[in-house]
Amino acid sequence: MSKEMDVTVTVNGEVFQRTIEPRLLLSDFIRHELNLSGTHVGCEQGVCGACTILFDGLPTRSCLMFAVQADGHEIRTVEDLGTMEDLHPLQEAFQEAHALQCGFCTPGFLMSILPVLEGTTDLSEEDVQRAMEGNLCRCTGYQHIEDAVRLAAEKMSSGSES
Amino acid sequence: MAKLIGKRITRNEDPRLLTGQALFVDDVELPGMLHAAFLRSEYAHAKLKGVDVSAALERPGVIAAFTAEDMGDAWSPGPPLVIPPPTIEDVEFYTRTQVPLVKDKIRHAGEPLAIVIAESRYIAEDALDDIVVDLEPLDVVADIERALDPDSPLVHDDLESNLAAHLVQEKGDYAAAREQADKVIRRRIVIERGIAGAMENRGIVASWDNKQQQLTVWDTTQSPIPIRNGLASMFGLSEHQVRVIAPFVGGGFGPKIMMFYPEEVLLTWSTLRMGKPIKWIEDRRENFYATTQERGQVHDVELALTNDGRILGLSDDFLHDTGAYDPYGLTIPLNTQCHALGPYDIPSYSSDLKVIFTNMTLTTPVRGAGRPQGVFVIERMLDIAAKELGIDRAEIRKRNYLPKDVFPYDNLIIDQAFSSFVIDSGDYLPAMEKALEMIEYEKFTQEEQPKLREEGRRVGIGVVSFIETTGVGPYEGARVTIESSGKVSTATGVGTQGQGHFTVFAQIVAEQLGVDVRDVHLVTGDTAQFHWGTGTFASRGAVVAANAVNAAASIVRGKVLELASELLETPEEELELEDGVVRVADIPTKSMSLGELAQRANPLRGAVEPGTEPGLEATAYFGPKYGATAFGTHAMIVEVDLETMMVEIKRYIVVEDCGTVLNPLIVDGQLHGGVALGIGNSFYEKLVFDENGQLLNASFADYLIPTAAEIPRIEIAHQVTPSPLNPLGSKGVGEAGAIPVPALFAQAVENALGVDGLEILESPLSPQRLFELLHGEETEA
Amino acid sequence: MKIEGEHVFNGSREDVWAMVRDPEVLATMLPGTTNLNQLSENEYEGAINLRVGPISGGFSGRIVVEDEVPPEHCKLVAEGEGRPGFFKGSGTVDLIEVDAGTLMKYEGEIQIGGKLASIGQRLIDMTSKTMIRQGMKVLDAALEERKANVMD
Amino acid sequence: MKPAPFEYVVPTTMEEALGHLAEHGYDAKVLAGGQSLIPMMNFRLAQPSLLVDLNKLAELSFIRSEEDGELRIGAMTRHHHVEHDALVAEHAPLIHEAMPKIGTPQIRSRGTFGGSIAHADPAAELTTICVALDGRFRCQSASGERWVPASEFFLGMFTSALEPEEMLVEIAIPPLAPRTGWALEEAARRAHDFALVGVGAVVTLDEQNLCERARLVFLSVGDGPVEAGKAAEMLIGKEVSSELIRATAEAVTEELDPSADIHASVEYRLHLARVLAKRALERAFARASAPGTQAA
Repeated sequence: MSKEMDVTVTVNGEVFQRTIEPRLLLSDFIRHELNLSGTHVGCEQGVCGACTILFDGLPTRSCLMFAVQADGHEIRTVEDLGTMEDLHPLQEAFQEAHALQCGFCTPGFLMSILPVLEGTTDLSEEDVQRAMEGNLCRCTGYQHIEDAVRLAAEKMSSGSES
Repeated sequence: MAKLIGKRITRNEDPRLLTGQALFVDDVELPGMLHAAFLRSEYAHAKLKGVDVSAALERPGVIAAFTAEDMGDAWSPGPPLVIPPPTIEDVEFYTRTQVPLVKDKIRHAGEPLAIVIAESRYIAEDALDDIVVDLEPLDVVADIERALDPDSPLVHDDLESNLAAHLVQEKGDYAAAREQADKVIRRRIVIERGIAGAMENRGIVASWDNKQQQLTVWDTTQSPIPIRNGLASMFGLSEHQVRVIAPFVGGGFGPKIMMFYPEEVLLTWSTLRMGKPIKWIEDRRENFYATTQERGQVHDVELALTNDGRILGLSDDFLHDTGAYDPYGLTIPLNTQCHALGPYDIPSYSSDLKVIFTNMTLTTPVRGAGRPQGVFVIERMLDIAAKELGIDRAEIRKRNYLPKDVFPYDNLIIDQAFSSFVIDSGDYLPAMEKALEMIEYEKFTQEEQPKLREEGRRVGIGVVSFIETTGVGPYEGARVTIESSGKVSTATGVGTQGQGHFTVFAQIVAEQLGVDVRDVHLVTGDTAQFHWGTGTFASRGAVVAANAVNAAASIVRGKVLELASELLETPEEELELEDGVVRVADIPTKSMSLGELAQRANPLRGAVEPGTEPGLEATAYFGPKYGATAFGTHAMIVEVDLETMMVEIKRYIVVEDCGTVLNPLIVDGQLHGGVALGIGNSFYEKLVFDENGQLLNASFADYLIPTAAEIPRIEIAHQVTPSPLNPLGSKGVGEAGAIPVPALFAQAVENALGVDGLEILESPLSPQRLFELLHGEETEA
Repeated sequence: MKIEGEHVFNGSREDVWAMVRDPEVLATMLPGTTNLNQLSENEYEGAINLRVGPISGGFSGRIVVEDEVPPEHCKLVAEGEGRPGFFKGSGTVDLIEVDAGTLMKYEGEIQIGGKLASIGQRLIDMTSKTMIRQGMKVLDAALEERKANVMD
Repeated sequence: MKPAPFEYVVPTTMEEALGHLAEHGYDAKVLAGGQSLIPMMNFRLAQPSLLVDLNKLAELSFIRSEEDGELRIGAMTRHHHVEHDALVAEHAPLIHEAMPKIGTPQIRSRGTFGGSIAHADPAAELTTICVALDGRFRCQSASGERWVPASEFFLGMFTSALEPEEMLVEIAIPPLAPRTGWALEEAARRAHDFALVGVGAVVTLDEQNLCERARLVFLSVGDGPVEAGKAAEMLIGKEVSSELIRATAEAVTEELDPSADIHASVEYRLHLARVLAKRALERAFARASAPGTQAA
């Protein structure tokens, strides 16, 4: 076993300190060290997108980073969005458009789409596709997810105007 | 009654899933939990001479490592078949079931040879590299067409051949039909293997609590109650000592129902032996060779017709690849046999099925479960017949549909449930007409296609019909309870993998009891909550379990009305249930809430009178006489880039008839997902095995699950022909989307290519295959 | 996987043959080869730590030289296994005298199994191309050295 | 699928980083974006004993242009930044056009420009484009530095001219000549899969509208970027016509040496190479002859 290292990471606004092996994947760190199990793991080779988080604001595969690399950085996970009682507009849109079935891939989709919508809510058809291109879903056939992205764009643009 | 059934109601389960608060198996964390990893064979066929785990045990952090030898008497093949073979006469069936750890002979790549249990998964995987395996590779059975050759190696040495089963089904006199026919068309059709590809891999946490003498197993199974029953009997425990929980499961699609996966046995055996909770989470590479797969058939088909395109008979002799073992009996190929008949009036049928053992991963149902193959066979043959007889593709189908007045229609062969394959209801012609109208078939074929072709663009259209047997028995049950808060809890045993049970079942209960859908709380997949049932498969949740829920809710409704009538001193007919209260229809102020009634039904003082039960609760079961058969027509327009061989789907139409639609939002979602998987099966997803039984694309980088960019918008229309077999009139829809797509895609692409003599008789296609079909076979990849 | 190709050596057929049949040269042809032992006149066993970019893995295996017709033809049969997978294959090598020196024609087939085969398909063929090209470079250099030594 | 153990260092100065490489050579592996390396480590196909993480070397992340218009990109500049950088769009429009084709947005968030080049994957777009654009790479070691032209950098599958103790630190892309057109054409199974075949074309017209310069560089048809120089030569000094483009495209296969894999046979790849070469040349020449095509 290699030498353990200290890391300090800000996750969803909270500072966490842990001592870990360098080989610990960021996805495992988030799920099993920080118990933020909303981030899911589907392939551990960077294809399926279920483990997508925001790393310094950009959607990133947490299975393709080591947790030690997060030292001093900021992470946002699905737990940073709304609560069950008070969903984020993007989550609301997912529910209203029936954009999830088993829900396993969903946190990855949310965290991939969120920064796009936070950048602009004026999305072309191509932008909608682009926002989803790094995520696999086996249940929905994607159509309702596309609908949800458009619906969320509407919600978030009217929300920002008010 | 407030009408909730049939409404587009958003889902109860979504807030938990959307906020990361839903429990999946890998989210289970227990104090002192250990982690397992499996050493799996890389060879597909080998004599196993020894497995030495001693070095692994030396590694710091490794707690245990076990081989088949270590299991002693607990090692046995089996246990019993998931689905036994049919009990009819003249079926040959050789039962060979999977083993927990290989003892003497490896029969497919991915079979587990040893389990390592360590403080972390990382260390457990390190230790796999320490294990020394002594084996002698054997020649491999990887081609079902050569597996029955006399000189083929044997998957099971104690059998005379690699034949796992043989069954001939006949209806009418095919030989006579062939004699009479104006036209007999004969083709060979090949359908390759694919995976289910649920986003969540399998996973198990097993925990034996010695003080409570209680075993708890969290399992990604689609079938928790049979797993509970099986584990209890296997390990000599009372069923009450075993609790199996299938929490939120990240997609099932078939392979998550198996009795048993080796890992389910091993994790349980290990926790019983060690007294520590143990977690195993399958990784994606394991999922590619240790989780079951499907499709994999070769058909020699003959269709006998009159000159005006009427089918006189169908003959289909086919081979079905079951992989190294056959625990799932004949479910898949029986579905294929039935669905090859389609919605058509086929007076004579002969089907000779041979199931073949190979040195490849087991096949068990994957969304569609043999049906896509049957549909591919009949639909492709009809396309060829149409071409050869000069009849329009849609027209030849219309000429052969069973008329709407023949139902129930007995096809005179057995189905997957071993009962006669009877179609309960159907009305096929309007579904076809609707699909043609939506896709503008006339306009496309008469105007657009010729015009685009002149411009050099290869566009094509396809239209196929299909049936889908759904909602098979034996039964499911449900318990509905009004709690003293006025909220309603509902428990079933089926397990859920995204089908929206939390919402659809709640709609049924809410409609019966006049409560808000959000106030119905469903518990599913926990054997501590409901004791009886089979599982979620064969598109049966919305049929079998839903009707059980409906039956239980209806009894509770009766109880509510009876008690309220007494307390409100009003006849039952004058009462209505709405907004969580029972009130007198004419005097809305005279009412009682359901919560109050629930409390009154379960008094702390006062005895339960003889013949009565406390509480507002009922348990009911539903078992259909036979399965309900859904149907529909799909249509598609594609464009093929003749230079690159890439195919774009321009339009996709679904006309679906699944009887009563319980929740259109959810049904549409099921159809979208099914079609997407079907598109994968048609053009992107193919498991490539080499002649040594090695899977050559065991990762998401090489096995191509479609992304949003590959899936078109899907336009859906519903037609409703209720099933007479259940009070809700529902039919299943979980697999419908996937079933007709490969046949449809092949037809549309063939039409787009428009090359004389070029027939597509295989699935899936690929750009490479299209290139070969157009430029000659010698260029095979 | 099929392997097929040719290479022209700047040297006589006898020199090329002697070089190809020299275990020490063979060992340098595949960097990472360790413990190459000659078991009999025509049989070798050894271990190799293959390295292709970030990918590395230890294999141990055997090579048997068959149908030897010095200095023009031989057949090589090889098999081995390691953590990344296992391989089995055979191929022929022909040396033909040409104006520029000696033409080596090689063709063979290798079957690869295990992890490398199941997740690294994309890499295998192209990697073999790179390895063969690098190997030929090594042989070219070895041949030059051999010629220089002979002249000394 | 968990990586094997390794030692990990995260230098904060170049000197420190190069010191690690000098000391450990082959046993050390540089960790840039990790988007190719970490999957291989998760599969345990790669098991480096030491990872030298470059992600804290801020000086390796930059995009700037020299006075002569040459574009300079730091090796640790993330794809995401290159994709959205105005300077890149202006000075190296071919790179700008290629960026969205590299992996997925999540991969581009983390993957780096230099990492992609140093990895030398024959299916990568950037390696091919750098050859087509006559790029140069600055390679640094503890003992010094050197510039290697892109055309000499790629030696095979995952194999480059970088020595074990060397590190790629900077990429230079020369400015485009006036009347230069470019195109990248790919055929891939799914939108963002590795291309079955791809080709980058860069062409320049002279004042008489004759082709002055033409580069055609392919990906996925050999064990590195493959240039069809002889075919491109057919265009030089000629007036470009669709017949000439077709003839050139037909000729490219002479210079290619593709492999077969489960997705495409050799024949299909050669066929695609011809098709894509034609499309790329058509687009590139259309751009070169469009009024106002003046490279910066």
